[in-house]
Amino acid sequence: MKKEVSDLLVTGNRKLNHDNFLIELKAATQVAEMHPGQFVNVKVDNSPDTYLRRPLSIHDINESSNTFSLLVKVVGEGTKQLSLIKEGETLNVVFPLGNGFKIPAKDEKILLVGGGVGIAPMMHMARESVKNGAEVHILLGARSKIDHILLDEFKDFGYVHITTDDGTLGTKGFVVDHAVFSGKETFNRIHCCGPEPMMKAVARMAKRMNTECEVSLENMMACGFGVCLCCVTKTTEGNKCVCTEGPVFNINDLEWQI
Amino acid sequence: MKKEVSDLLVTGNRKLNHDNFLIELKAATQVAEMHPGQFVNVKVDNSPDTYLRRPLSIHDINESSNTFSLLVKVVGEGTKQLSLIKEGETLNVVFPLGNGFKIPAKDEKILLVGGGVGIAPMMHMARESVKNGAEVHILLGARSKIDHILLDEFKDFGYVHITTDDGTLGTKGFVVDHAVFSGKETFNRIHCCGPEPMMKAVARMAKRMNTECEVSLENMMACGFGVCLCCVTKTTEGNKCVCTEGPVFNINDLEWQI
Amino acid sequence: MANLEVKIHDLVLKNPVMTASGTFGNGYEFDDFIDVNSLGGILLKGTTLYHREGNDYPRMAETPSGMLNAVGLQNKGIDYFCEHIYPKVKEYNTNIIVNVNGSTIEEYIALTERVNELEYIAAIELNISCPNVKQGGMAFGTSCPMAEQVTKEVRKVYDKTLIVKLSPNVTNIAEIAKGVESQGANAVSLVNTFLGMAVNAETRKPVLSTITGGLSGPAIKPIALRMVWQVAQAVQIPVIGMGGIASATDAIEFMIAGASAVQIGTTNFVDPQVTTKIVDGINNYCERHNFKSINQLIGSLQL
Amino acid sequence: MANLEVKIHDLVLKNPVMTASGTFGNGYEFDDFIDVNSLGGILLKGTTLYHREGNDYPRMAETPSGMLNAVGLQNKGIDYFCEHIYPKVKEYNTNIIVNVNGSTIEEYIALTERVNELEYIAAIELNISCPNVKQGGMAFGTSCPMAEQVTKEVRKVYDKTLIVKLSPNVTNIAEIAKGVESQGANAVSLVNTFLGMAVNAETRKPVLSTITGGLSGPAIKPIALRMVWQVAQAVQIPVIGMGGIASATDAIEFMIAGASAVQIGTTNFVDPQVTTKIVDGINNYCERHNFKSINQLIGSLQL
Ligand SMILES: Cc1cc2nc3c(=O)[nH]c(=O)nc-3n(C[C@H](O)[C@H](O)[C@H](O)COP(=O)(O)OP(=O)(O)OC[C@H]3O[C@@H](n4cnc5c(N)ncnc54)[C@H](O)[C@@H]3O)c2cc1C
Ligand SMILES: Cc1cc2nc3c(=O)[nH]c(=O)nc-3n(C[C@H](O)[C@H](O)[C@H](O)COP(=O)(O)OP(=O)(O)OC[C@H]3O[C@@H](n4cnc5c(N)ncnc54)[C@H](O)[C@@H]3O)c2cc1C
Ligand SMILES: Cc1cc2nc3c(=O)[nH]c(=O)nc-3n(C[C@H](O)[C@H](O)[C@H](O)COP(=O)(O)O)c2cc1C
Ligand SMILES: Cc1cc2nc3c(=O)[nH]c(=O)nc-3n(C[C@H](O)[C@H](O)[C@H](O)COP(=O)(O)O)c2cc1C
Ligand code: FES
Ligand code: FES
Repeated sequence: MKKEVSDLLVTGNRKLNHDNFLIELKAATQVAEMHPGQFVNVKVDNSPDTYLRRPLSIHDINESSNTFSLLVKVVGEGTKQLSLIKEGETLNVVFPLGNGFKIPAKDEKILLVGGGVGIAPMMHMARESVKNGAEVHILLGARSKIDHILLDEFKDFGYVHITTDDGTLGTKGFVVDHAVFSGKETFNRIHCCGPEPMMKAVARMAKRMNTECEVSLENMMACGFGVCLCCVTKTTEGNKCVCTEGPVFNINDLEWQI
Repeated sequence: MKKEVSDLLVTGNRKLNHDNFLIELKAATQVAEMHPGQFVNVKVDNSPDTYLRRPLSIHDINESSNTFSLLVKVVGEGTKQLSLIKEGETLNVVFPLGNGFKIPAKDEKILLVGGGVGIAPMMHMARESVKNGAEVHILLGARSKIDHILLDEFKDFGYVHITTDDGTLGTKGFVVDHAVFSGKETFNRIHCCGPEPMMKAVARMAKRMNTECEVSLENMMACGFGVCLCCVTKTTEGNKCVCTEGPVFNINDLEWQI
Repeated sequence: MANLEVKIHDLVLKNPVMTASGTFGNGYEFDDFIDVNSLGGILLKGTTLYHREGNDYPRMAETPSGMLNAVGLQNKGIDYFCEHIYPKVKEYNTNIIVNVNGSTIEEYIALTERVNELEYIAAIELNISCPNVKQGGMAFGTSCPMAEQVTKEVRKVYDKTLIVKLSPNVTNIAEIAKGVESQGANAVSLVNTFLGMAVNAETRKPVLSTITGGLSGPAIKPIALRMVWQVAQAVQIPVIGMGGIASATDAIEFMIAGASAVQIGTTNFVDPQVTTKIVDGINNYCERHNFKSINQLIGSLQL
Repeated sequence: MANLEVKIHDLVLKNPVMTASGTFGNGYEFDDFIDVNSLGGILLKGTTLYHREGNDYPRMAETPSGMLNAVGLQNKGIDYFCEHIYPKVKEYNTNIIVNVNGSTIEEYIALTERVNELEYIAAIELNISCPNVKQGGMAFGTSCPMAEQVTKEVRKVYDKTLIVKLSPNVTNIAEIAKGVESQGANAVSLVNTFLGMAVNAETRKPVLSTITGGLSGPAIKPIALRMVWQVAQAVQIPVIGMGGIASATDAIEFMIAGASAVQIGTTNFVDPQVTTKIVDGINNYCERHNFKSINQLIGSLQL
């Protein structure tokens, strides 16, 4: 799909909980061509403190309305301003960016692991995987019950497993403490997005289980399309750009100490 | 009146014509203490291009609601963002600033001359002058009919005279072409605010008519309260700050070539 | 309340927050907005031996996250200062520091001698870095031998705390800092403004009457922070950091990089209450990070 | 359509808008966004003799109206360039310029000799101002004798247009510009990034893996504009201006100050289409001001 920079119409902005917002955008190009795990780079108007664009995963697509959505967690000035955007306004977006996850073949069984706002790309991934005939398990981790969002939506696509750090919902502990990693279940592939320590823990599990594993990195970006070389991560083939050669990497290609 | 910096509630924002907006603010302190010709310095949020505050004259005060208003003409990024502010939002304002006009004594006859958005401070001035028992003539100049605003409001306070550059309303020409300067009428004082060439022309007329004349300058300002020394104008006593020793000056004190 | 007291040679600051010369008037312009006594110290506006009218208007241009100024040291001279300003500012219960300017070494000396007599002026800041005057000014601050010479001569006639204010418009600011240290400076403050320029594309004229002016504000913060870090590593005397500080976080960054105190300049124009907010913010930070004393913060950068 | 053609020595630019090295990849990364051929020229990313991995992550920090980078010249070296990049970029119908980097004079020479063989590379930009490498880089650009020496040696082995890219981290940039002019530079381009720094106040660690990095973006525009003006007055050769250009108005300001052409850097990240917008904006300006040729604009500052 050709990259573009466009002013997209905001067709919705829904507050999901205290700090998560779901922004829906109308695309001019076919959203069906977007690949799960890809991201967009958003210009934040109205924010003197935000000079560069802000990268956000494509959360989900809607082919019938030709819209796609972003799941935004407010962490600083840029995401705060974004959370205030209203239906009818426009957002200047560079998209689609990055490579995306490997889509499972028919009858494959995969595990999607999302921690915090790392659940963002997993809705799109779950949708496409199910469409392809795969069996999808979705493991969502968060700090506490109130931080869990979109559970019902995820349930449409597969088996949803839950952890909370404080035990207020699902299994108490981190995602790797969940029974899906007990060894009883086997998966063709694990796809993971979340804070780096979490992804490393999941990667360790995957290695132990001898399961292929992809992680989606969130390195700081200046451009988002491969020209500034700021977003690199060390791989077995040297530094690679997370924005173009990622954000999704097979853990075997990363120089992670796991 | 003590200067303050406060977040003031916007109680109204009315679009007057294509590029003029009337913003009403609720004050915590008594607006009655504001002096006609004083100004405020407004922080423009939501504008990456606007780093410094924007000085705006106090247009009018309303003692019963303890509100005051600003007349904003959109000329650049800052005033554009200001024009978008909505009732219920807040504006961070440093006020009141500057000296203000000399208020006429009872039965004095004065002429207020406003060109373009220079009409801004004249409503407050007209109100206070009338309150003091003076006879007020108000001469308003603009490019064209559509640029004339608030005429009815001004009529409440005195005789309103009008010029337009293109003759679409009132006398055709500049303000100095108006009959009030023909010599038939005499005034105790002329108070003028507008573009510098206009104020100089009016000052020339005032000299010729041997009439005291005050002008309100709009020098570029960084602070607005006398500490940066950026806003100076040459006076008979050397450089003076427009923000604290003005914006209103008697033309005899300025080193103007008129 | 954490202990925010810092020392700059003989000066004891109740907290590390000072104001930058030329951006805080004589202090009392801020009385309506803040309690000036709650600050660590205030730097009065640049003073010269004789009355100066400064440069012609326009003296200011707004720039992305900053501004250019070309004030050119407008002030009424030291006689007026002693008679009209000093009696007022000496009543403040904080450190009052005079920013000393000259076109020649003789002027610097003569002015310093006058200020030396003023009991309640705890220190001088020797400004060898003003970019907006035709003679002297930045010329002293951009040449290491000249910076050393003016420091040496002024040191001879001044008993109290001598702070030298450095220009950022140099290849090697640490070298100049070491130079003035070797000649008896008790502290260095940096940075003064960067020489910049603005052009009006429509009229094709310079925006400032002086063509070039001094750039200040958040835009310069990353460069100023780097220079403070370099200088703090190069000298033994305290470093006073400034350049674009707009928040407590900014101030803390300068202190982590090695500044013993900070000065707030241009942000005073945007928020006249920023200085006291920064004092509060630094205190909160210290409490949150369990610092008993702010001195633990100074130069705490972890490499 | 006004005549926007400008000349930089032997180079004919269809318009004065070029891209800054390191911010435009190899051009084809922008094919989806703009017609690269509509630009006056493109500066390819900094190239070295051998493959370089660049610095460790993190390499970037956002700053007020700008950013710091510490990429450190990551590139696959000249062999890879000749084999994989050159065949693609030579198909563009615009000037393709290689940004040449070395740690030693010998490396600069060896690399230049290689680039000299490439028929469709119309010019080189000698980067003596990279602040993000341990050896060479900015060291050449902040010392007048070294800047002269590297220019002199490279000149001997290069026949085509030689542009020398200057560092702004100096006391007197005009002096260095004159120095490289005297050694045969056909043009100078300025400015490279300003050495800056960012600190994370919470962790008390530097944000960049290299502690310091290069500041770019609108924040630096006023300083860059001043330097371009100073250099344009000091040298006879064309000056290519850059530093924070984000709009046609910015570009026009640089040309009024004396730049014959401009480069757009960091703004490409924020708006990948900014370069073609600037070409349009310059054209509109020329038409609005009745300029038959853009050359009337160059150095037209009215004092
Ligand atoms: C490929 C990619 C996909 C992403 N997808 C999403 C998503 O779908 N939803 C979502 O809410 N967030 C996502 N992020 C993270 C998001 O980009 C940052 O949260 C955002 O840029 C912060 O901007 P801010 O102005 O609010 O915060 P700032 O004020 O800039 O920073 C606040 C805090 O966030 C951290 N931060 C800033 N930028 C990043 C970054 N790029 N990555 C990680 N941390 C950062 C800072 O270090 C700081 O601690 C993604 C990031 C990447 C690189
Ligand atoms: C004491 C005082 C009182 C004022 N009262 C009013 C008022 O009541 N209503 C009103 O609409 N405007 C008033 N102004 C002018 C107003 O401050 C400017 O129009 C405003 O700052 C422009 O901001 P901007 O960001 O929209 O424009 P910018 O993008 O900053 O500039 C757009 C254009 O406006 C010019 N401009 C910018 N600042 C000033 C300034 N301070 N004075 C004159 N021109 C300027 C610029 O040169 C440029 O050509 C007053 C100015 C002063 C000094
Ligand atoms: C309007 C203005 C006037 C200044 N006058 C002086 C001065 O008289 N003496 C001096 O040493 N520095 C002067 N400065 C420089 C500041 O003290 C300070 O070094 C600089 O602005 C950087 O800090 P900032 O970015 O916080 O403003 C002035 C700065 C401004 C903006
Ligand atoms: C991420 C990044 C990488 C850069 N790489 C190079 C480089 O390889 N060679 C070079 O000469 N300049 C390099 N520069 C400097 C730019 O070419 C330019 O001189 C500088 O960014 C100022 O222009 P700007 O403010 O428009 O970005 C780089 C700048 C950035 C931001
Ligand atoms: S963010 Fe610029 S190369 Fe990846
Ligand atoms: S605007 Fe600062 S002194 Fe007047």
